Amino acid sequence: MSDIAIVENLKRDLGDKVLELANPDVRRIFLRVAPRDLVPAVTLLRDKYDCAYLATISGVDKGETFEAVYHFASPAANINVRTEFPRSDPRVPSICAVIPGAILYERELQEMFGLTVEGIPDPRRLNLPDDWPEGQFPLRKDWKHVRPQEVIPGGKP
Amino acid sequence: MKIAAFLPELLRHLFKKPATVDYPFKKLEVPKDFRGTPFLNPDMCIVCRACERDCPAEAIEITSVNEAEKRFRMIIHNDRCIHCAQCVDSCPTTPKAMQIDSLFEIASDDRHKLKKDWVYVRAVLKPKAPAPAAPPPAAEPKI
Amino acid sequence: MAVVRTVLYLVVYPGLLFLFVYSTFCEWFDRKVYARFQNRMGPTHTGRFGVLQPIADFFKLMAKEDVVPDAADKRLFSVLPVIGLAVVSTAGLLLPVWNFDLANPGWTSFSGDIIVILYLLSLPTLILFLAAWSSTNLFSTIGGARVLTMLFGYEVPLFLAVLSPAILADSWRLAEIAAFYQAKPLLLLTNILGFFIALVAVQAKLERTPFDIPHAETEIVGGTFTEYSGKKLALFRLTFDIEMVVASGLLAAVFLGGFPGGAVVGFIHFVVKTLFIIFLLSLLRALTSRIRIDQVVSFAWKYLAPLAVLQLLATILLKGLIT
Amino acid sequence: MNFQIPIGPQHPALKEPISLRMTVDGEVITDVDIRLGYNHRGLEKLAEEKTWLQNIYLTERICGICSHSHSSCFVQGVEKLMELTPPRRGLYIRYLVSELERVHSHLLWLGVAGHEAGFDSFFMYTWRDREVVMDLLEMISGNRVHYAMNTLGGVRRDLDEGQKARILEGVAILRKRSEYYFHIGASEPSFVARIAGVGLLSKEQAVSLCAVGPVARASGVARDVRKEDPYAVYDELDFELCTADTCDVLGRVVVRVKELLQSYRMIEQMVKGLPDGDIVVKAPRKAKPGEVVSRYEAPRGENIHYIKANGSDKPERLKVRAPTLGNYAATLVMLRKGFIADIPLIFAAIDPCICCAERTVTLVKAGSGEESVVRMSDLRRRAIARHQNAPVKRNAVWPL
Repeated sequence: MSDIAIVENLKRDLGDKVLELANPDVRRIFLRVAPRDLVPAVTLLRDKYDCAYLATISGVDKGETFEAVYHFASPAANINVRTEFPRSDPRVPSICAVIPGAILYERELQEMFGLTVEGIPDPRRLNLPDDWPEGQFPLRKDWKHVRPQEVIPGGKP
Repeated sequence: MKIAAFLPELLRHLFKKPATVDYPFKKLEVPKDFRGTPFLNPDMCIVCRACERDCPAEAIEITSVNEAEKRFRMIIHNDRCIHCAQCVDSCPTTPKAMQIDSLFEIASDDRHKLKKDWVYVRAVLKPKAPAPAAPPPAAEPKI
Repeated sequence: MAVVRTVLYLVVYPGLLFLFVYSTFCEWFDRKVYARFQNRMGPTHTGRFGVLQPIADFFKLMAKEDVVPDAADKRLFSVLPVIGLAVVSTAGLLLPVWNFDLANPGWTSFSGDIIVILYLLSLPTLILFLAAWSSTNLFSTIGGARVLTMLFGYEVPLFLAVLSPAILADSWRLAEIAAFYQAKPLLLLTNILGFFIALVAVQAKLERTPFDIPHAETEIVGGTFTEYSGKKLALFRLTFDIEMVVASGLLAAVFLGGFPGGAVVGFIHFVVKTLFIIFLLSLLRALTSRIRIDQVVSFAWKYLAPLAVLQLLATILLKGLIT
Repeated sequence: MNFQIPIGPQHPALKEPISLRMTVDGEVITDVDIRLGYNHRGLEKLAEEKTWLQNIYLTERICGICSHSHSSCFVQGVEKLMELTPPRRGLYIRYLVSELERVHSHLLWLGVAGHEAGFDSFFMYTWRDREVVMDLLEMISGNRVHYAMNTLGGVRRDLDEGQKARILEGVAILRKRSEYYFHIGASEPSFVARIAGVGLLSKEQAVSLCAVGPVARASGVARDVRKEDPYAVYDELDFELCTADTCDVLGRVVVRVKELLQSYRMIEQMVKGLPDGDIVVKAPRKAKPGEVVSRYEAPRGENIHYIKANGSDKPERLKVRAPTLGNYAATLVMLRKGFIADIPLIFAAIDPCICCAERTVTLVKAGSGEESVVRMSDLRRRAIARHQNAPVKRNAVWPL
C-alpha cells in the first residue's frame, strides 16, 4: 500500500479527527490528532493498517506545550501519530489497552517529562534512581544540569 | 544428532600452534593508520580553534599565555580523549597541524601524566595572500 | 623398619606429600590439555610451561581473606573443608600403588578395599551438600540441592561399572583384581563398555562439564562454593584435585590392569595410566556443553544404568564361560 | 514454598548491570521482575548540548558492540535534515562496515550463547574466528570497536585495492567457519539439549509484545527494516530474509547464523560493486528546523532515532530506541516456566545490549513470594518430586 493510498485512507477513515497530515519523505507519514482522539486513532491504525508494532514514544518539550509522538511501523510505512497538550495540565490517555508493549515508553514519558498518563497499568518509576527527588523532570528544557568542575585526585591541578 | 560432533576439530587442534598471543611478551603490530594519541606540531598551527570546537570529549584546551606576543598554550587531555581523530579532520591547515600517532599503550596511574601541553608562538603565515594573516573566516576564536 | 615404611607410606609416597604434588600436577596437565584442545595457550609463565600455576593458585588462595558469613553455622562451615581433604586422602592410601604384597593383606590393601574406596569417594558429595547448606546463601542452597539430585544420577552406574571387573576377577581386593588382569590382559577388553560408563560417571562425580551444574558460574554464581573464600576454598579445590587423582587411580587399577612392578616401575605405571585417564576426562570436558540437572538424572537412568547392567550381564556370562 | 532469587545487577552471566528478580519454585521460575536504570547515562539530555558533529561520536558510544549502527542511524537522519546526499561510494563503504559489524556481533553472540550453556570450546572457537573480522575492521577504520567511520555527508576513510582483496579473503574464511558452526550448533547433542525447546515465544506473543530482530524472526515474524524500509544501498543488494519457526533459542541460533551467511553475500557484492568517486560531501554546521525518523536494522533488531532540529547547530531533541528494549517484554514471557539453569541462556538469547536499552524499563507484577529458608528434607523431597512430574512439556525432540 503506497504512501499516497495510506494518506487517502487515513483522511477518509479519521475524517475531522485529523488535525494535520504530512508525508515529508517516502514511507514516512506524520499524523496529528487531539489527545482525546488518540486511542480511537491508535485502534484504527492497529486494526486496519497493520501497525501492531509500536516502536517508541518520543516526548518533546516545545516550550508552552508538550508533544508525544507515537512511532508505529507497519510493513508498508512508518506512521507517526502526534498529540499536543498544554504545559499547564499535561495529561494524555494511555494506549496500553490497545498495545500492551506501550507500557515501557509511557512510563518513561511520565517520568522524564512529568506528564500524567491516565489509565497507565503500572505508574512505577522507570530508570531514574529511587532516590531521585520528586518533581524533577530531566528531559524538560527548563531543567538545567550544571556539570561539576572535574577534580583530578592527587598531584597539581 | 551426532555424538561428539566437536571431536575431530578438537583433536586436530591438539598439536597446532595456539591462536592466542602471549601479549606482554610478544606484541601484535598495529595496522597502518591506527588512531592512537593526537599531538600538535606547533609551527603549523594557526590557532583557529577548529579542533577545540569539534572535539567531542572537550579534550583540547587552547589558552592564550600572553596576548601581545601572540603566545598560546594548547593542552591535550589524553585521559579524556576518545581517539576519534576528529581534530585531525577539522584542522584546516595543510600539512596538518594536528596529527595522530599509533601509540595505544598509554595507561598510567596518574591522570596528570596523560596531559601534554605545548606553549608556542602563533605561526606567521607565509605572506602568500595579500590579506593580513587573519585566522580563516570559518573559525571564530572563542576566548 | 616397618614403622619407617608405614610413616613413609603415610606421609611421602602415596601419602599427603605425593598426593598434594601429584594432584596439582594433574590439575596443570588437565588445564593445559583443555587449553590446547581449545587452541589456546593455557598457563605458561609460572615455572616451566606453567607447571607451578596450580600451586601458585593454592598459595594465593591461602593468603586471601577468609570470610565466614555470620548467619552460617561457623563450626560446621570451617571444619568441612578439612574433613573433605582427610576423607579423600585416606581414599588415596588404599590405591594398590606400593607396600602391598598379595600373600597377606595388610591395612593398605585388604579384601573389600574397593568398596571402602568407593564409599570414601562418595563422601565428598555429602560434605559438599553440608558445606552448601551451612553457608545459608541462596545460590549455595540451590547448588546443594543440585549436588544431591545429581548424586542419584551417577552413583549407581559408577558402582555397577567399577564392580563388574571385580566380579570377573572374583575378588574384592584391588591388588588381586589388578594382578588377575595383569595375568590375563586380554580380559581387559571385555570391560571397555564399563570403562566408558565409569569415565562419564567420574566426570559427574568430579562435577566437571558437562556435569558442573552444582557450581555453574553462569547460572548460580559459585554454587556450593559461593560463600567460601581464602583457606577454606583452597582446601576444597585441593580436595577436588586429589579426588580426581584417586578416582583416576581407581579406574586405572580396575580397568587398565593396575600398577605392576615394585616402587619405581609401579610409580611410572601409575603416572602414565592416571594421566591417560585425565586426558580422556579433559577431552570429555572440552567436548560437551553443560546439561541441565533434570537432564543429568534422565541421562543417567536412560543410558548409563542400562549399559552398566548390560556390562554386568556380559561379565557374569563370561565368568560362567571361563570357569 | 517459593523464594526469590536475585540475578542481581552484578552476576557472572550478565555482562552489564541489570537486575532480574526471579520468584522461583524449586527449579522452575514462576514470576520475573526486571529493573533497569543501573547504566542510565542521560544520553538524550547530553545530546541536546553537543553539536551535530560531536553527537556522531556520542551516539556511537551508546553501545560497544553495535556502535556503527547507532552512529549510522543518527548520521542518516541528520543528512535528511540537512538535505545532504552522500556520494554512492561513501554509502557503500558505510554499509559495508555495518555488515562487517553485524558479522562480528553475531559471532560474538554465538560465543556468548555457548559460554552461557557451558560449552566453552564453542565459545573459544567462535571468538577466535571473530578476530578475522575484527582485524578487517581495524584495517579499514583504524580501531577495533568504535570505528568512527561516519561523518555528516559520507565516510571518513577510503578503501584501496589491497584492503578490498583482504576483505574478500577474510569473508571466504569466515563463511567456511560459519557453516561449520551451523553444523555444530545443530548437532552437538549436549548443546542442542540446552537450547531446544527453551525460551518459547509464540508468533502471536512476538507480535503483540513488539519483539524485534532475530528474536521475532525466530518466531516466524518476517520483519526486517532492510527489506521493509530499505535505506541507502539495501534496495540494490539481493539477500534473503532469514526466519525460523521453532520459536526457541535453537531458532535464534539458526536465524543468526543464516544472517551471518547473508551478510557474507552482501559484503562480497558491496566490495565487488564498489562505485568510484569521492566519499564525502561538505556538510553545513547548522541544520534547518524539521524532524526526521530514521530506522536502521542493527544486529539485535530495529534501531529508531527520532531527531528534531531547531535551526541551531545543536539538536533540539534526540530520541533513541535501541532494539534490546523492544525485546524485554518478550524476555519476561520467555523466562516464565523456565528452569533456573535456563535463565542466562534465555536472557542471552535476546543478545541483550543493556547499555543500549537504558532508557526505559519494563515490568511484570512482582511475585509475592518472600525470602524464606526451606527445611532440608522438604527441599530434597521437592527437588526429587519435581523430576517425576516435570511440569514443562517439551515439544521439541530432546535427545537426553
